[in-house]
Amino acid sequence: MIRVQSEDFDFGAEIKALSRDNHQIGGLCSFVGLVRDIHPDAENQAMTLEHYPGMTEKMLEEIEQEAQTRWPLEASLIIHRFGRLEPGDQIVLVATASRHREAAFESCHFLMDWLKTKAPFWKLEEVDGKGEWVEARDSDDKATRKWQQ
Amino acid sequence: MIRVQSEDFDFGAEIKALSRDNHQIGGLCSFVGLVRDIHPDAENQAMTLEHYPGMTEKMLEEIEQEAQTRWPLEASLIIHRFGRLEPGDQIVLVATASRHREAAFESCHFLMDWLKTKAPFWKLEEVDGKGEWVEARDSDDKATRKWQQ
Amino acid sequence: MKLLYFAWVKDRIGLSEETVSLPEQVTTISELLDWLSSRGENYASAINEGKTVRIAVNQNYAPEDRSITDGDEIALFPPVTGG
Amino acid sequence: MKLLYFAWVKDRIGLSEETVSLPEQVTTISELLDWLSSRGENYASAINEGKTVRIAVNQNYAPEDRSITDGDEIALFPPVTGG
Repeated sequence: MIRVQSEDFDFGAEIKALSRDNHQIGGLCSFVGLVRDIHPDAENQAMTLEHYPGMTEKMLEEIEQEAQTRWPLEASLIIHRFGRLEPGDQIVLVATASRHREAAFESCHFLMDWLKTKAPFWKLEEVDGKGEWVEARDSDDKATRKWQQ
Repeated sequence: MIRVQSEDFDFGAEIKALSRDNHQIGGLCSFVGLVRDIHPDAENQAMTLEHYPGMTEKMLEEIEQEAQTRWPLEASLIIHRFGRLEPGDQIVLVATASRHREAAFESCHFLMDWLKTKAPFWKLEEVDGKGEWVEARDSDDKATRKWQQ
Repeated sequence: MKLLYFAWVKDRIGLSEETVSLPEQVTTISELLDWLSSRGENYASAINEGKTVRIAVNQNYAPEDRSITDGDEIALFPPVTGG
Repeated sequence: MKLLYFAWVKDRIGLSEETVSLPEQVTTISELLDWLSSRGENYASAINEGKTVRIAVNQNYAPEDRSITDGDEIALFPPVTGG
């Protein structure tokens, strides 16, 4: 399941709903990305996530589908927020559940790595009123490529 | 932080407490191990976890310390239950938080792999009144060794 | 043809979207980029910046030699930075 | 010396713990295992089962050549299966 939304999400409730009543699940791995306080001296800082409505959902669904093809998953969930966020806010949740722990760990890691380089989101950092687009990192491309070998 | 307990834990609340007020955290990875329904035809099945009080806490602390030495972690948590559990019940929670996602993913995976072969717990499977000790798996030893290379 | 711009591509061009009629000789993404660049300094700076602009055709990533037609939705944007 | 047994080692020996006085010639874990095995079929079957029994001395894993003394807490148990 994928969701793209501006509202916050309840991590604990989402995870509980994901595994509820499925007693085939032996391991559930999850990852939450949070907005970091990278300018502790700034009076105001925020992160605005722009996205491409339509394509975002399409890409997240493709990524999730790819994970389900590669690993035997009992359940999976991607939630990605857009809009204005502040330090400490949740940005993204990825969770995968499988019979065994290796599949859960690997597929969750895979989903985050792929999402980072394929899902059309862009971060605008605002510090004391000045906005700057975050640059893509080479390390993210490398992280994606390791799943293609 | 480590905890060994017979009581259940509230996954969402534990994770929230782990990251609360630390705005240096950019990624939080967590894993929950659950009791699987491996005998769907059985009328009764349960899993009883025996452990070695004292040594368990000592090993979990050593494992957590090792993860903190290897990765720059902002927070970490291991909760492991003992006693009688039923399908769907939570057995173990491992969570790590770091500035960056790679450290969070790797350290969480490491903690689970090491815990599996070092923490003195033993699972007794009970199916319709008959109990059998679960055998250690070679794949768990292999999973631990990959972190020693 | 519907054109969409995101992040700093949008900021430089000064538009988030527009609808254009393609000249007859523009049949691939590569030709579209050249044609757009010729429309003004704002387009040229957005498109030629270090060759990093990414293209999606009908919401799928597409290479520069991909053929396009007037009915397509084309998006231009920087490398993504979500997650 | 305090001896602790867990899981199927405990089931086979029929005890979860006991306190023993070490004979003088028993100074290593390896010698302890031999001595315990000689105490009865229950010990022998628990200890010699495929050589898989693990040993902890004072709550740390220890190899069989490790020296031991009367004040130690020694635990015998199968490979662990938690998590």
